[in-house]
Amino acid sequence: MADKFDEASQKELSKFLENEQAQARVQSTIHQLTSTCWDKCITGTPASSFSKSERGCLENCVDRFLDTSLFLINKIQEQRDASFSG
Amino acid sequence: MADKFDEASQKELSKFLENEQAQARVQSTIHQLTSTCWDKCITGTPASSFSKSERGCLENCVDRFLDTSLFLINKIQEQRDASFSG
Amino acid sequence: MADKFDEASQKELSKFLENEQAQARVQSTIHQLTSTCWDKCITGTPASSFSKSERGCLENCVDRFLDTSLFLINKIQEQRDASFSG
Amino acid sequence: QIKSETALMNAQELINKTNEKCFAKCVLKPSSSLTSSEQNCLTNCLGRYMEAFTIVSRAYTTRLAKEIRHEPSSL
Amino acid sequence: QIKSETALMNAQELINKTNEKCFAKCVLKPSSSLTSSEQNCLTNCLGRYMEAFTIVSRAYTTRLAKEIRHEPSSL
Amino acid sequence: QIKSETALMNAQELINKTNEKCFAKCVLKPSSSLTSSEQNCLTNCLGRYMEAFTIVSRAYTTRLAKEIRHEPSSL
Repeated sequence: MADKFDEASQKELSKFLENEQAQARVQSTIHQLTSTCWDKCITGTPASSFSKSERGCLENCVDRFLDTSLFLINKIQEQRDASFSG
Repeated sequence: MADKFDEASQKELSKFLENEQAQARVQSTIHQLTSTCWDKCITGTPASSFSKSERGCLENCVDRFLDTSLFLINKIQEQRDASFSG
Repeated sequence: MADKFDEASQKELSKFLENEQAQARVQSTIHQLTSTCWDKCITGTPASSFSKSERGCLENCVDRFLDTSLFLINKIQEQRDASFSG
Repeated sequence: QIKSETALMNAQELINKTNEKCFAKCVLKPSSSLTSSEQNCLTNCLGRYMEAFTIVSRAYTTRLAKEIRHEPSSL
Repeated sequence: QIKSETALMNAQELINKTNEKCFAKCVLKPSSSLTSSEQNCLTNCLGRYMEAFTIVSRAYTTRLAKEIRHEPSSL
Repeated sequence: QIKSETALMNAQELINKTNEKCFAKCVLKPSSSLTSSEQNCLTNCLGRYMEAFTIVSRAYTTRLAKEIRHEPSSL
């Protein structure tokens, strides 16, 4: 199929697909985070609105999850650097 | 490989593969539902047969899961229709 | 792409890829087992070292998981054999 | 029309997740039909899961933008 | 022989799931070997998981057939 | 450089799993920043998860070697 396109169209297509893939990755992360944060923050039966503590927990959950990720990666690098120089 | 087949064989093959895919999708849903309903209905240690309440729970679980799916989809459509006409 | 290689290179490549796939399968099983055994054996807050019981549980977990697998497969075969001969 | 495929998969995944989470929370003991209290719970749960998805999306894209501005390769 | 691949994957998946669920239920504290009470539990669990799979398969295909008869596109 | 892709995916998967497990264990109620006790817990958890991965790897490869020696097709 691809050889029916000229070069410009091919480039456009591959850029389009890259964007789509990047978007799909972001969407997939958001679904994952929503699931994780829902399980952590919403422990009771769902009501007609979030309690203050549920909402606060949800709002902080994403940032603390990403903080955890950065914290762990930094620790791993520190330990690797220490073991190379030690 | 495909171009070694004549047209009739190709059609047969693609029909066969479609059937296989449909079957694989159904099988995958059944595995998923068995896992979900097992976790929901079988909370104790497995015995030599199901208790009456375990069996009843399992028998209802699939239909209620699919009812939930239809209920949620209907709600989403109602809300979408209301927001278009409102 | 493949037709740019001569036969020997193709064989080498396919052997390399097979090895990679086997390794990836082993790695994936190890990740899966680590997750399962972590959830089963580490129930408290992580400390600066494992307790004796946590370590023992982890060390036994893999072998008992694989024993379970063999036990279930044997049972299934026994039942199948019994139903063919019965 | 290729575009809509990512959007469609996104909507489908959101419905699947909502289904899974709300069935877990609202239908504790499946009986011979969905009771009215289960249906109330499902209606609330649908609203809350969508809200949670919105809160998480906003938080994640805000953070992503911040990280890209400061350290392009860290996330 | 292509046919058998779907069937084989299905059997494999059923064994994997049984393994996962029954290990979770029956081997609570892995020790130096499978105890006889763990083995009893596993034998029961295998039977029950297979039975659950049969119950769910029947319920799902019955429902699927009903939905297809009434409203082709709803499930 | 093809080789490193499997290794890289392996390292990435290990980090993702550690992240998931340690966030679940150490950040019980996400607040406006990671507290110092959450950070201590995360440091311990990282060490323990890596140790668990090593214990499991060793046990699995030992068993695999044993099974291959005795009955080539059983696992």
